[in-house]
Amino acid sequence: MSDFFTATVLFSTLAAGIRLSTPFLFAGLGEMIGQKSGVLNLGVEGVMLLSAFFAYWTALSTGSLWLAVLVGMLVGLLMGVVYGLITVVFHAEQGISGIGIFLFGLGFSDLMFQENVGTPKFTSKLPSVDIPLLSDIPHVGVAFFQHSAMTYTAFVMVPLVMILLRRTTFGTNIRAVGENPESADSLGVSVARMRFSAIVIGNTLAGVAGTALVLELGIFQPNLTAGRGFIAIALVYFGAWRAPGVMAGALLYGLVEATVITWKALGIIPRSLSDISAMAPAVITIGALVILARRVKPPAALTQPFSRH
Amino acid sequence: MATDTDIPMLEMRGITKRFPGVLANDAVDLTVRSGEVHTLLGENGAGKSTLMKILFGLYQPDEGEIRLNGEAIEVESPSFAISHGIGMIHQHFMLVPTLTVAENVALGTRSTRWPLTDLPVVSRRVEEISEKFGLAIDPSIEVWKLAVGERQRVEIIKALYRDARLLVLDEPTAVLTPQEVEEFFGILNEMRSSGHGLIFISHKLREVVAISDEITVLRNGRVTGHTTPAESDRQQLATMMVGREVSLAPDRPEIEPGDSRLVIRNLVVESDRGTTAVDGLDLDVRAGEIVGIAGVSGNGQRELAEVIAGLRDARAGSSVQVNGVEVVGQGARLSRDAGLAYVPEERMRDGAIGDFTVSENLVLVDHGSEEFSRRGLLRFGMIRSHSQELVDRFNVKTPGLDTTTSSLSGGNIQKLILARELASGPTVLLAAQPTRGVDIGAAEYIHAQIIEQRGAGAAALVVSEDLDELLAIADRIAVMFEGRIIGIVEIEDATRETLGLMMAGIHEGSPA
Amino acid sequence: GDDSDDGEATGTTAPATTAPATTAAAETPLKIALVAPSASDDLAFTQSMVDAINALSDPVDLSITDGTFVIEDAAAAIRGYAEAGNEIVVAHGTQFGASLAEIAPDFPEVTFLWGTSTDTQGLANVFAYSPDAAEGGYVNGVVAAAISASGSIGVVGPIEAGDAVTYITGFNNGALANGATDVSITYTGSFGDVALAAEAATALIINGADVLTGSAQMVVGAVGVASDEGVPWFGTQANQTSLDPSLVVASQVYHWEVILEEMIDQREAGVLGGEAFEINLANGGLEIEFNDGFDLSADARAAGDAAIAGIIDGSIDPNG
Amino acid sequence: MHRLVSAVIPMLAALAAFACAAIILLALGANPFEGFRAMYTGAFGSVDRLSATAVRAVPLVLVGAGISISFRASVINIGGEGQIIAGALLSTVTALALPGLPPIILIPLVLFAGLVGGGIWGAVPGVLKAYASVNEILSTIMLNIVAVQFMNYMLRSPLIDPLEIERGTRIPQTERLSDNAALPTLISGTRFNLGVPVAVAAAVGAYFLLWRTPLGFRLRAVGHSPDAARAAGIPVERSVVSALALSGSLAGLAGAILVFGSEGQRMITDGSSAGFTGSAGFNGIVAALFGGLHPLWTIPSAYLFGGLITGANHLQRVLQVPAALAVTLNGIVVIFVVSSSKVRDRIGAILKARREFDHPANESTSSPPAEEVAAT
Ligand SMILES: Nc1ncnc2c1ncn2[C@@H]1O[C@H](COP(=O)(O)OP(=O)(O)OP(=O)(O)O)[C@@H](O)[C@H]1O
Ligand SMILES: Nc1ncnc2c1ncn2[C@@H]1O[C@H](COP(=O)(O)OP(=O)(O)OP(=O)(O)O)[C@@H](O)[C@H]1O
Ligand SMILES: [Mg+2]
Ligand SMILES: [Mg+2]
Repeated sequence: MSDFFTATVLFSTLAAGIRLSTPFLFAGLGEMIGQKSGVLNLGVEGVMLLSAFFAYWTALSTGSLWLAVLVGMLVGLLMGVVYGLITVVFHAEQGISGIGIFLFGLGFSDLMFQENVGTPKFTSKLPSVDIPLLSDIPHVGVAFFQHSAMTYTAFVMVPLVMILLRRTTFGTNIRAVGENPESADSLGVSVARMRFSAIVIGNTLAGVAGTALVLELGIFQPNLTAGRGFIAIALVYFGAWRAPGVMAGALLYGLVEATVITWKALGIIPRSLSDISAMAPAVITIGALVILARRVKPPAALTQPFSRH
Repeated sequence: MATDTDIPMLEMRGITKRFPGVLANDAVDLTVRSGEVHTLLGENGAGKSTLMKILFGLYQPDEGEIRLNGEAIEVESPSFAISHGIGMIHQHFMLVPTLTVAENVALGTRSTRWPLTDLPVVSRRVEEISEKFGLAIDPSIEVWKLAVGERQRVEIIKALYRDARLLVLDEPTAVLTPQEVEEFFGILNEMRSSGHGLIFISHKLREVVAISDEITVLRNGRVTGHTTPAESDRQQLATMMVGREVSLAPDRPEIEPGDSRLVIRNLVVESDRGTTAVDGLDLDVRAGEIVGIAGVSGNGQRELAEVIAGLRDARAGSSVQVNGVEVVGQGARLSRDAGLAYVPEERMRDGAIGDFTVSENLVLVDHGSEEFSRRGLLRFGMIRSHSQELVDRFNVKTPGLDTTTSSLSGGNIQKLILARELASGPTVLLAAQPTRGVDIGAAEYIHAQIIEQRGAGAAALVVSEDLDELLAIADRIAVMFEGRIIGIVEIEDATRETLGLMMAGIHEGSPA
Repeated sequence: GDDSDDGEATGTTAPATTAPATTAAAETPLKIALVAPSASDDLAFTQSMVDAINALSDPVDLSITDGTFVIEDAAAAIRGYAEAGNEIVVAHGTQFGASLAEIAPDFPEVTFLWGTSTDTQGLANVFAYSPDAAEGGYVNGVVAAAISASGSIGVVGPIEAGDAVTYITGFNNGALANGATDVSITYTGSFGDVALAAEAATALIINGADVLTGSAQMVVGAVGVASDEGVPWFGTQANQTSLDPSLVVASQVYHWEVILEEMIDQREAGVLGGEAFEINLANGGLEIEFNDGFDLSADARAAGDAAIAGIIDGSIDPNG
Repeated sequence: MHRLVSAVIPMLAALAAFACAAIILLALGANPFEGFRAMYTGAFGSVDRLSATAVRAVPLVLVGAGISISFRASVINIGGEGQIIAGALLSTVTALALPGLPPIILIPLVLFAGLVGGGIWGAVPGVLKAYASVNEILSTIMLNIVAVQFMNYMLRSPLIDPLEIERGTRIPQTERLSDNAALPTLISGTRFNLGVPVAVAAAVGAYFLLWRTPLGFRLRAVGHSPDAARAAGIPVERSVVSALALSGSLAGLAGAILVFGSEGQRMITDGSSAGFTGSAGFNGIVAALFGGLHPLWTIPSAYLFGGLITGANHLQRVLQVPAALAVTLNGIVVIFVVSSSKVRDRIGAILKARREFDHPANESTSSPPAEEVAAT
């Protein structure tokens, strides 16, 4: 009986961790693609918020989750175009413009919410898609095979991004412009076009991250993301610019968050330590990196605008 | 050779290019025919690279005209140049270190399996090219793992892969070993006979004489003369370049060496890849002598230099003493405080800070000394006058002391580093490839300076792949092979031939 | 009780212009300004005050600065409104008290209302106000225990401080007093992290909770999970029925207007502050609004009513 | 010509930003012109408003000056939020422990405590980067989270005002801190306090440090090329730690000033970092980058940014538009102005290059570009 109980808690914690990882994974992969091309985007949080709001608003007013997802992606894509114009065409400083996008997203999503929705209301949420047979396996089914389509997609993105970056000419070009834009340029690869595309893809994924978050919850609130966009950026460094690494980071952070919240609910973590334990995901992520002691360098041209004489 | 000899492959007419404070090219004319190796000769900063970058579309000329096979073109970008059969091997490699050889080669070309890459197909063509021109390389290896000579090959393959007919080679041999240069010239001959046009830049007159069909000399951005190897020998070429007599063999007064200042015992060092790079090396360098280290690159010279400079740790039991101070694994500060001056091999990376001004780089090592800082503040007056003195003394060509160092020509950056290192009056001088990429005039000066330090009682260890250089300045030459010194030759007994054999690991009576 | 009417949030007035800071004549509307940390339609703390001011019997001219989570900005707004000639400035956030202590003495003609707080910091022109949130918490707890089959009840809080603690303490006492065996209280560590609140609720439900409550803005995440799992929910600070008309059992609602009227009367009588007010079940400032859409058993409802009566007559101490 | 271009482009960008703002204001049913006037009045309209803006700019100046130091050393410090909190906490503890010291001692002491607290919180990612290869972007973001939770814990538990427990209100704030530690107001009737000159002095100090001292020289050397710096004998690891510690200490000083220059004279949390810092840890990055990572330029840059914040808040109050508009406008202005500044720089640089060629700025020693020709 108590064994059963423990297993239930364990696997449901796993499930919660995977749910919490989903936005990190989308946003982290997106940020990674941008960084691979040499562009740092500190605006992820803002893009996530904008997409989350517009996806939510769409779901609220049309009732269609499909449309909501589409709108969320489009908003991300649009912000990618804006960010691409700012950084690639106008050569703006990437650090500031990212923070500008963050502030704009934070404020504008809040503004739109207050003007158009006001009092929070629920929309329908992303339904759980149970994988036939697998979802029936005791415990394991709950943990791994009863998630929303968004969650599965996030994890499927990992090999897809790997293929994109490693096996396609597009991905090779992205890596080249992030590493040595002069060289890519000298071979006729358009640095601007590559970076622009990487930014658009990256921001679209950030948009999907916001969409996944809001549709998993079924409700929007100002600053719904609560810093997740920034954590996603950190996880790119954790993952050493590799898709599986970013996934490992997202899972680690999500699982620790899930474990802490579950242990609080179970009373394993005393209430007096509630805020101290909330540090755990951050501390453990740093600790894991210390232990891994990886010496991976960022893409050599990261944050460096490129222009010819 | 080629058929259309009356229409040159390339004509550049009246090319002018200005940079802030510098007229890099001043109405330059250049004509290159197919099947010819055309050498551009000139001092550091003469404008050779600039002219070539204009040809390749990396810079736009302020004035002038370019004709390719008789047709006027405007080279607006490198891709335009590539699509018109122009290839360029840059002075500083244009490779993406994190990509494989095949990926580097294929970059920017159409893939047969678009959107996927077609690396097997690329690799096959790379192998074909390798075979045809004798450029052995593994296409699947990542470029950062390659030695310099191999990277050079990748650059050539890149150009050939794109069917370049006119190939610019900007100081391709600067980083090659003598053996590699031989092979490389084989490749060039192959290309020449298949009708390619080749523009070759080098500061090594021996090579220029050996390979060129035509020679154009640039000075201060202008063409100052044309010649051929048949008409001019090395000495004459040197004079044309520099505008004065240059002595190719420096004066080296006899000196009786003193005590050992640099003592290396049982040195064992690992390379970055974890292999044993230096394998039980012993060496003494005495006051008043210059010891040359010869060897094919990759035989542990780099690691040896880095350990002495305090930039790399050695295995336990190793000992390196600078003026009696044990420096292994203690960091660069200690080595320097013990009296070492260090001229690193990769000058752009380790020797100077590109974004710093000339005068900042000149006090990079000593900025904290009493002379240049007092009560926690830098003394700009002292720093400026010191810098001005060095710039004058070492003839560093710069628009000013506040000029950003990266905009100086390669040779002038090297002079700047030497100026800084030699000015401190070191007791032990460690110089790796001190004249790589430096023009004859500057090399002459640098050699004279090193010899002067020797005269002042310094112990000098000069690592170089240029045997001519070592033969000119060293008292003894130690040859490194597979991490050991396989033999030390007194200068009187040293010839290119014996050294060459030793560098290949062959040594009479050598137990190896 | 009043329902939340969304959309009608801000912009109820023309720009504040300078006006004499003396007491208003009877027919000109009373100039009131409100500075609050969250949005005025947050279905929680801030909305309760906006609704209350709009429910006043006298005509009012209300200016609002909401969403000022930066304390220094709020301080600037409070000062700005005082300068702009408002007669009453409501500093609707405990965290603003420290700033108020500096500002209020500079504007002796203006009445400042500060909540939630139980004292006026000795300032003559400050009225303090607070809810005895433990009372409603206690009633909610009693009813929650009555409808819980497992006896296990879950609570989702933000950080263990302020109003949330008061409500949750009362809730805990009420639930335990009415036979609950286990009240699990989880503080997520954040006022804003909706996703964490959702996961906290999930964990509580898996741990056996079959009734949930919670306090602060991020609880909508928990309500969402409760809603999915069919677990009844108890709200506080505002009527949360609209979030799930079938599962919200009851909400403790703040009717500040009860004490606001009193404060305005005092001001008109020349007393500009100096007293602390409390809304509670007895003075009608706190009200438990039951949701008719939830099929609440008569027994449970009776237990709730008994608790209300007990608290009002003093026989029950919700904090005890 | 080039002066004209560099003046026109930012103006166009500002116009575009205003146009965007105007559209949003119109959509909210407000008169844009009144809005802009309100913003101006709110930021710079009177001595009082100018002072309020200066006070608001203080943390931006300090964080910005610190960011200039760390970014110059090539260390990306996104941990300003956490460092502000750490400085504030340590200075608060100091004031709680030694409330009786006279102001002349206590004020410098709490400010110093702020420096130390922020410095420690900055040194941690520095050490992690230098000795454990943990990227500082990751660690500073994570340490912000840790700092917020630590602040919440400290203020709701060990440091909480005992009265809050007694009354049962449990507001997470300290007791009122010693008045001896309060930063004196320098212009009576305004908020202009000692924090403003302290911040300006700190920025000037940061400038001196970077460009006039050997330490700054080393930091910049490491920032441009760690390899060359190392080969020159500069201790790279220690420099990285110094850069982050210095950067953090300036942020920590901002934290102390936020506490002891506040109206409330206590430290209080609303559970988030922004509630205490006003996001200065992020906005300071904008101020610094906008000031070209030059500590002195950070001062006007922070002041303008501070004006944007006070102005937008005033706008909200006067026109009764939602507060979120203020944040939105900040974002829009940052985006437009930053885009334009680079365009201006580039055009400016091109024009300058031409001019400099015509009149070389500083000629020197060696051969001027075009000299005598020695033909062969
Ligand atoms: N991007 C640039 N910006 C400013 N000045 C430059 C730039 N590139 C080259 N120069 C200047 O133009 C002149 C010619 O430089 P260039 O690189 O063409 O010389 P070079 O003949 O190739 O010399 P080296 O033999 O040292 O390679 C030098 O004075 C150099 O400082
Ligand atoms: N010229 C230098 N080049 C490189 N590193 C130096 C130099 N001088 C000092 N250092 C290193 O910097 C660190 C601090 O040096 P030092 O104690 O001289 O600094 P300081 O006296 O506090 O400041 P300042 O150098 O400004 O006088 C030491 O670890 C030292 O190794
Ligand atoms: Mg060159
Ligand atoms: Mg010193």
